Amino acid sequence: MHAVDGVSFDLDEGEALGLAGESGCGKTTTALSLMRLLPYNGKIVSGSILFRGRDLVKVSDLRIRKIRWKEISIIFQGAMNSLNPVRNIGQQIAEPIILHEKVDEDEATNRVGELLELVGINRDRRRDFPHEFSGGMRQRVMIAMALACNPKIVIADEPVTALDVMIQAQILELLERLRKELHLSMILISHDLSVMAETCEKVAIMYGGKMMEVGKTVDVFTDPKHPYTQGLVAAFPDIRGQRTMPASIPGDVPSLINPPSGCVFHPRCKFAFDRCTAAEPALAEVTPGRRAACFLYPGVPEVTPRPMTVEAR
Amino acid sequence: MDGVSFDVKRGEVFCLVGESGCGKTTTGKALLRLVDATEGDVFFELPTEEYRRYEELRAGRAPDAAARIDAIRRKYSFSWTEQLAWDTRQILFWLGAVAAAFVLAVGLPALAAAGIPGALVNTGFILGASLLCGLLLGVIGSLPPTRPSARTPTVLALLSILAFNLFPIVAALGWPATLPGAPFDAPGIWATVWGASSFAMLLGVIVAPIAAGAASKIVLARRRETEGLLGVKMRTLRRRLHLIFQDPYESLNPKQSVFEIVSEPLVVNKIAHDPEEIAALVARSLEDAGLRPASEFVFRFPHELSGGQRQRVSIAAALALEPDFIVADEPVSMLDVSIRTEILQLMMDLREKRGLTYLFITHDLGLAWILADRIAVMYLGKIVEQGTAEQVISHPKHPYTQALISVVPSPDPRHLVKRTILKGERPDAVNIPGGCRFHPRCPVAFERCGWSADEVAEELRSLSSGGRLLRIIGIEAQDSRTVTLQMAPGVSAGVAAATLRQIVSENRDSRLALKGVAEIRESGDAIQVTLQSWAEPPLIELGPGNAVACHLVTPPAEAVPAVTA
Amino acid sequence: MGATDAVVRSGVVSPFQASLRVALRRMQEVWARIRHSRTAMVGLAILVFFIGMAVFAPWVAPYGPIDRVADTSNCVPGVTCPLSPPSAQHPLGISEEGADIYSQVIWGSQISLIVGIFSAMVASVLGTAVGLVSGYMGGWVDEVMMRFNDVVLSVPWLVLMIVVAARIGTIDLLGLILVIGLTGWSITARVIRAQVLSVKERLFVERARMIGSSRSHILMRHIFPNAFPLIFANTILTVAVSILSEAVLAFLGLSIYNTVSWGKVINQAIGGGALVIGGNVWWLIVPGLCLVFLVFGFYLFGFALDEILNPRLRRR
Amino acid sequence: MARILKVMVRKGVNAAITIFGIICLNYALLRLMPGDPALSLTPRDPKYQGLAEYNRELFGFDKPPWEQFAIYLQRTVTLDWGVSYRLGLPVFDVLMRDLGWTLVLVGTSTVATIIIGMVIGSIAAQKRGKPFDILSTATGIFLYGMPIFWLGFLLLAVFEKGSIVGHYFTWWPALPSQGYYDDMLGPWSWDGAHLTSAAQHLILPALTLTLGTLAGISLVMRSSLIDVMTEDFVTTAKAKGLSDRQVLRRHILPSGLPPMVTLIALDIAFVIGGAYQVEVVFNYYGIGWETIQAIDNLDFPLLQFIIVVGGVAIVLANLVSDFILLLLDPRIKVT
Repeated sequence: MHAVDGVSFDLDEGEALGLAGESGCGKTTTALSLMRLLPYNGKIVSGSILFRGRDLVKVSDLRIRKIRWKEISIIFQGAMNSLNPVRNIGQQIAEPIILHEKVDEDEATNRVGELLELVGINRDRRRDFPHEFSGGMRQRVMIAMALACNPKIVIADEPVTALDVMIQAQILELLERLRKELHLSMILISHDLSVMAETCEKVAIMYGGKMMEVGKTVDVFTDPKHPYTQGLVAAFPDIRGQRTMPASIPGDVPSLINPPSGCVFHPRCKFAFDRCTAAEPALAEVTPGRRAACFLYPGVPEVTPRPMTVEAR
Repeated sequence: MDGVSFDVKRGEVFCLVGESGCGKTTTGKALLRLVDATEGDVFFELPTEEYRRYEELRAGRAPDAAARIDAIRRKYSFSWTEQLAWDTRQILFWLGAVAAAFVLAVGLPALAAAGIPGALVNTGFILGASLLCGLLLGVIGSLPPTRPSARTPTVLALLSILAFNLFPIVAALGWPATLPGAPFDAPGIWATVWGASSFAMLLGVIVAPIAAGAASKIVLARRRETEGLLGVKMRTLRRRLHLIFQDPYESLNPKQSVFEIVSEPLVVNKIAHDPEEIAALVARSLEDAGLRPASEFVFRFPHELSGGQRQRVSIAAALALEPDFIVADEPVSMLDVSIRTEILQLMMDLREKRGLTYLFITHDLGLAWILADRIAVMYLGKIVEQGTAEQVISHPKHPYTQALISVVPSPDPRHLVKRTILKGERPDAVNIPGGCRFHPRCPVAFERCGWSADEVAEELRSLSSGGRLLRIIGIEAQDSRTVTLQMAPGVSAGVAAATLRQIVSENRDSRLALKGVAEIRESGDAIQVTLQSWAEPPLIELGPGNAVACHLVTPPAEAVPAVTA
Repeated sequence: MGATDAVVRSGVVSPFQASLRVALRRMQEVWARIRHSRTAMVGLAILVFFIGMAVFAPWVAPYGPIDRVADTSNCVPGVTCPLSPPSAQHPLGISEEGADIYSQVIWGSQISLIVGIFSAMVASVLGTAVGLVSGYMGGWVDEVMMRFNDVVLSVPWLVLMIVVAARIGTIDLLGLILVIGLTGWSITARVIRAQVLSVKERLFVERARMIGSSRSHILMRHIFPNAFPLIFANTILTVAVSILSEAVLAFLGLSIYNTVSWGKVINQAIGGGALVIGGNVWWLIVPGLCLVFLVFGFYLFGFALDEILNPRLRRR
Repeated sequence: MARILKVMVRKGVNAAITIFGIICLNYALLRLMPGDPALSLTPRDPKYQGLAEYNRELFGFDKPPWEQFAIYLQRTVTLDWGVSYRLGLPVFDVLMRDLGWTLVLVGTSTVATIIIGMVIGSIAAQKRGKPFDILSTATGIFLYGMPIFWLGFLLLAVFEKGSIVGHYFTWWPALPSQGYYDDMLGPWSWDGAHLTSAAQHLILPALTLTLGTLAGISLVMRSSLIDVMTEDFVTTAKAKGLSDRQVLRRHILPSGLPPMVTLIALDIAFVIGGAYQVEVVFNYYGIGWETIQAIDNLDFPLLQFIIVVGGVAIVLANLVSDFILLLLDPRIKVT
């Protein structure tokens, strides 16, 4: 079973990329494979992840361990489960610092204090355990931890899901501020398109483990090319707009075990035609700076079995 | 949660909006009696004049108000259960009985054994006395003041058993000599008393709650017959009110087929008995919920359905009883965006088709905006603003509503709005701020919002640690309305008070808590800071159905009759 | 995806038919998973072998369980004359009392299985009832039941069983089943209670309450079905434990008069000098191996079933 | 801290209730069965006449049940447990003497079991699905299903002095298997010869008990660690760049071990059951061996308190484990 297939995007320094899609479309799998963290029953079959000219798929285990957190760190969804319940947060934040930078305890403690203050938590709380924090605070702890080694890239996997609207806004604002201040590159993964509209320069839309459309946020949202993106954009109610029921995409998200033939989206696509069931469209440039995988646009080639490539500069 | 009061009119969509933990779901569940409301009423189909009477009775001080309110509640309220009250006199009486029984159980047999020789005092006598006393103790230990279902009586009874039994053990150990003239030796008597009475006590603990429960049931049943709807109420209620849960994955029993899930409400409420009738109703509900053809879905299990289909099953189960009123607790928040609208559309269609009324509970203002006829915004268990969707979303009055609306992200990146991000997190429900409960996070809070001495002292301390109040060494909240500041030695209180006044007036706009300061005056070598008085803002009616609870909003002036000379 | 082709065409089906169909489909699914689990199949094969041995014992065993195949009338006490090593006619030799050990081992499977299965059923029914009620009722009922359960769990039953049996004098099959069953329910009760507590908190139970279901309806239709897989797997594991208990009791001298069980054969083997140099080692080893393999079979099947029916490890 | 204290008090009270329950149950099962307790609890041998009278007096066998119960309770609390028929010694002294040796046996094998079981379990969990895991799990289940007494006899057959194997191979090690230590050394004293001999005599029984109870620990350890391994914070730890061993040591073990404490305590009951069998097989004169002798001789004064002592031991083990758990786990969860 191929959870993710034909995913390809690139990320510039200091840029924020949004990876959007509905449940089960392979967002988290993509994020985990970027750091080679797939669980024991998953593996990267083929493809390349280029990070500063080095292919992360091919480097040794030791090497990738050095890169993890030092260069690329990750904020998981559900901070309660991502923090170890039996160790205090200070220990957990200090852990990567001590590991990667070989500093002593005092120095690490000091750094932990700075990091906690950076995300708006009193530094005296470093001896507290995760269950003593509220959901929003825990997510802040996660962010502090992610920044512990001054990474180049931060992957934020649904960082605000399951948080209240107001806390969501706080966390997103914090991430945005830190990204600007620390000049981070960020991959923001979310099912909520409206979250990306405000934070990301670039978005990639995924569906059924495939990439549907990639482009600048403003372009994608105002002039979506792929029918799926069109449907998705139309499905969000706008509180500042008209009181009309948003549109929906009929049908259900495809199963990954038994995906539809051809284009994964064709069973739900209102423009689908013969070619869509027979062949799978590849991600190709449809207008300058915009790539989409849809046969509606002339010149979109059929897919040849092709690996996942991710490039980060 | 308290002070929530709203009425939902037939055929409308009423939205309850707020952050998690603000009491939305609790409200919804209280409606359906899934949790017990501690106080207050949920009325169903209450005639308007009865409601008016109820309001009057609550406001007024009529001597028989309580009884008359109870009469209304008995008829229309279903959040209210009748309790058999035990008055203080009875409790005192029972407590006295406990003491008497204790003396009887322990003292009498022993005394008898020691003093009276002969045929009267035999094992049977002692055994009987102990059993009786023990039973009494057990019964008493488990009776009200606490209700028979509560846990306390068990603990009480066990404790009394323990206390009661320790004594004979100690006595038997420390006093092994045989009593003179008694037919038994001491350990024998103690053992008899001990064993028999603890057994009886256990029996009492078990018997008493059952008996009390049965008694209250009988009393209730009699009242039900004479006074109205109470008995049949819940059953009709179940038929007419239904809840759709948020999580379509967890709310369906994985071991039940769709048929069982949808037919269950019919079966348990004994609405349909005939298998064919049940099957027809199930098929109809499924088709109404958009699962067509029904025969394809009836034998599937939840795990064979997609999230959207599961939510449809949930809706079908609600429809099977043909309810009038549906409480929908975040029905789409667990669903993917692309299928969300379908479910919403279905719910709206059903409203047309079956004349349903919805109470829609959500944290998503965007959804409330497109669905609701009327919206109520809740904060920490209280409604802060209420009105039509237009009124609340397009012209919010309460600062909390304004902030909430401002942070709803827009799917259009060209619309960039100024967001008001509130500081901090919602306080604990156990620790609700005084005055307006929103004031600690409110960006526009002012003097009368309810600043407490602790908050002001905290703010002064942070000024002091920022080096602004150099000569002050101690800041103490005196009581709820005064803060006392201690001077460093050799500093004149007058000068310090003047500086403080200046600093406070300079920082009022950046540190809102300082707005709570009413007066600063020196008393001896300390400074007393007195605070503004405050009150909790009431829900002020601005227009029909539109109400806000905020001190900044003033009620519309009474139409002043034109005075003609 | 399950087989949706099994769906009926007409719209009207009685609830009884519906639940029957549903139960059948569930069983088919479970059987399919069992067939794909190697552990479960190995366990099942072992079980089938021993159950076959027990059922066909009258035909397979050359002699009866306590038949004397050698003459013991001329034996001098202390000089064990019928004792004989394995031979072609008696593959495992002859015991001190003149019985054919090979036949005894085959007959022994009957007692082990009967005692194991029936006492596990006693323990399971009792444990399930206690676990369900105490988990679902909560409050003081739970408190009292759990304290009692603690007592039962802590008493050294092995000793108590022997003492009780010694006081009664002899023990029959029913007595043995009851003694083992009545002492083995407490762990089951604990396990079921924990499961009930977690099922009770699930949303569908709340939904059922909201619909207006009675407590007994919720217990029987929602909580029991969801706890059943665990109960079933647990029963099978309890069978293994019960078989072991029977063997230990028999070894310590508590066994049913006039029959043989593996534990009893081992007991006789020790008394008959199986461990002495030149003694009949097979007398000790074969019944022991039978025990080990039977219990192994139950454990394998039980653990595999547990993993199939309670997919805790497969959730992610 | 107040909360921990509250939980501890609650657990303590529960343990007290349980012990009281055990004492009651013991009384009920032994005395309330049909037949005269005085007669059936006393051997009808004239040579025990004096002792029987003494014990009858002591426990008030001629009195009504309620009185007997009170007397029994009183004697239990004051540790005045009567006199053993078989040995003619006070029951309490006999039990204390035997308890020491049983504790040596159970203690040694429990420590060994916990250490070895945890190591095997954690290796198997880490190598989930690999040959080591499959092999150790299968062996574990196999050993788990083995009657301990039979295992003991097998080891006896292999290692005993003059054993069957030793009979054919002269180089084969022969381990002593009867008693606490070599009787030739005379009564116990704390010298090298005694200690060495005692250690040698301990090897086979402890080995049997360890093998018999090892699988319980290692299987539970394995599944408990696998449960932890699927938690998100383990992924976080890996994402931090920790090596597998560091992840195991710093994250998986700290959160996987607390639940083990409870399970190990529950296992104590099983170990004690095993100890009875082992002591009988190896003639290791501890409580288990004494029990069987007492049963053979209908030595009821001894038996009834063996049951109480065993039950109390299990309750105390559980209580201690609860306390350890409270101290280990920062999430104080009361269930």
